[in-house]
Amino acid sequence: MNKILFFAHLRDAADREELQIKAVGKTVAELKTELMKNYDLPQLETVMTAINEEFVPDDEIIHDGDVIAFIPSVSGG
Amino acid sequence: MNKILFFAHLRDAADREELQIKAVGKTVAELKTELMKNYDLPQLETVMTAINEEFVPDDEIIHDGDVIAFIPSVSGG
Amino acid sequence: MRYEISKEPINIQSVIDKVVEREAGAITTFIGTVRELTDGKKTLYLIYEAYETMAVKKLAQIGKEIEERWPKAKVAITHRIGRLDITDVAVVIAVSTPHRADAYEANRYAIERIKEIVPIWKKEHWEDGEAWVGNQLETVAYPSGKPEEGDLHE
Amino acid sequence: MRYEISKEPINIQSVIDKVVEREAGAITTFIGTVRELTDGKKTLYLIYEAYETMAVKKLAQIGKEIEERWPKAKVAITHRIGRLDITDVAVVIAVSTPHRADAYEANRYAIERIKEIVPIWKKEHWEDGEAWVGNQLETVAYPSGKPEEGDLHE
Repeated sequence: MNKILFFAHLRDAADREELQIKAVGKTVAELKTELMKNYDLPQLETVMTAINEEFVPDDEIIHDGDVIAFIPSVSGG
Repeated sequence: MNKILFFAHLRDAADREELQIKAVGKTVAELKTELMKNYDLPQLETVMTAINEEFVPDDEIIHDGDVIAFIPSVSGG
Repeated sequence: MRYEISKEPINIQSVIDKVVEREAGAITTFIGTVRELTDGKKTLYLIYEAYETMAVKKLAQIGKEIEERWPKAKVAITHRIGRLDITDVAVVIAVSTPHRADAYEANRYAIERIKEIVPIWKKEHWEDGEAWVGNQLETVAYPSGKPEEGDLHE
Repeated sequence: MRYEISKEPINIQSVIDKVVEREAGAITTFIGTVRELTDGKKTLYLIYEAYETMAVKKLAQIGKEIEERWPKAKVAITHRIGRLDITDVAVVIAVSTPHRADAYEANRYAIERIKEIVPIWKKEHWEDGEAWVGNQLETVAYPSGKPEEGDLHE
């Protein structure tokens, strides 16, 4: 299983902070497509993604237990 | 009369913080020459000078009551 | 703990204290405060949120990048989250270096990198509404999946 | 009193407090500290002295120059004099501006100008002697009788 984390306007759109789904073996890009199909989410294609708190490219393969976070444009500082 | 102020290594060389002399009508350059003749001072030609707390060029004329300060290379900060 | 996400007001002096060094002649700080007007619009307050554990890691990464680029630099960063009012301090970056030019450059580098890679978001609240700040249309593509160093914005 | 010469240790927060503005999004500070090693030589302590009344005027002049060049900038500077030990704070410069690039540039301008025009001198004390710092041979000529803006030194 995998934990998916949403932040900022993505969390507002998904109406939840996290989600447990089985994403093992999928790429990040495939996961994004699936989530957009099943949830009322804005475009995810260009949203940054972190796996286990490190940024990853869209072709990264998801492993069991990975925590996947979608990182909208940051605005700290 | 005029008050002359010395700072840092100039004060150490002159062995005094200030001096009262009559410099009215002289230029700063003339005053420097006179002081170097009468006191054991290092080269003053290129030392900056302030009259009444504003930097002045060497051809500035000294007026009665002016306070003349010699400003060695500053090293604040 | 030189890199922190804090729910409490930031004590600036305590961030500075973390970078004091016998070999340092210069310490710069950057203090980001909540500004009342942005593009002519009046902000009432902000809410900052963070992906906290990752944010601390990314702040530490920025510190490491600086210490590699500017040898002998020492860095501390605290970013506040939660509700912040006008003039409240959102972030404090302190950098010490032996010479002052480096302290300015390294500090500037830190704030630019924070705005690129640290997962912190702010929601502006105005009299007539609220919105998450940033490129919500996500029209900037990051082909490598992460922001590049060239992607600096004011 | 945004420009001060102080015989007491400088309270950094109180200097910062002087430049906080509702319109400011960025505050930079420069904190000059006493470094142990300069050119490989070990400093024990420093003595700073100032032509105090003129120094305050020149600090205020620098603030005015900044507020002309960087509109909406606000500046506060305190320089300490007397005996300072290693890591003691000699000078604190705080600059607030609406946008951060200006806060870095204006702050850097302030420290460079302090090193040019503010009548403050430091005497270094080592184990084997002491000396006033600076160009004591006075081999740099100032044809106009004052330092020019181009005379910037690290």
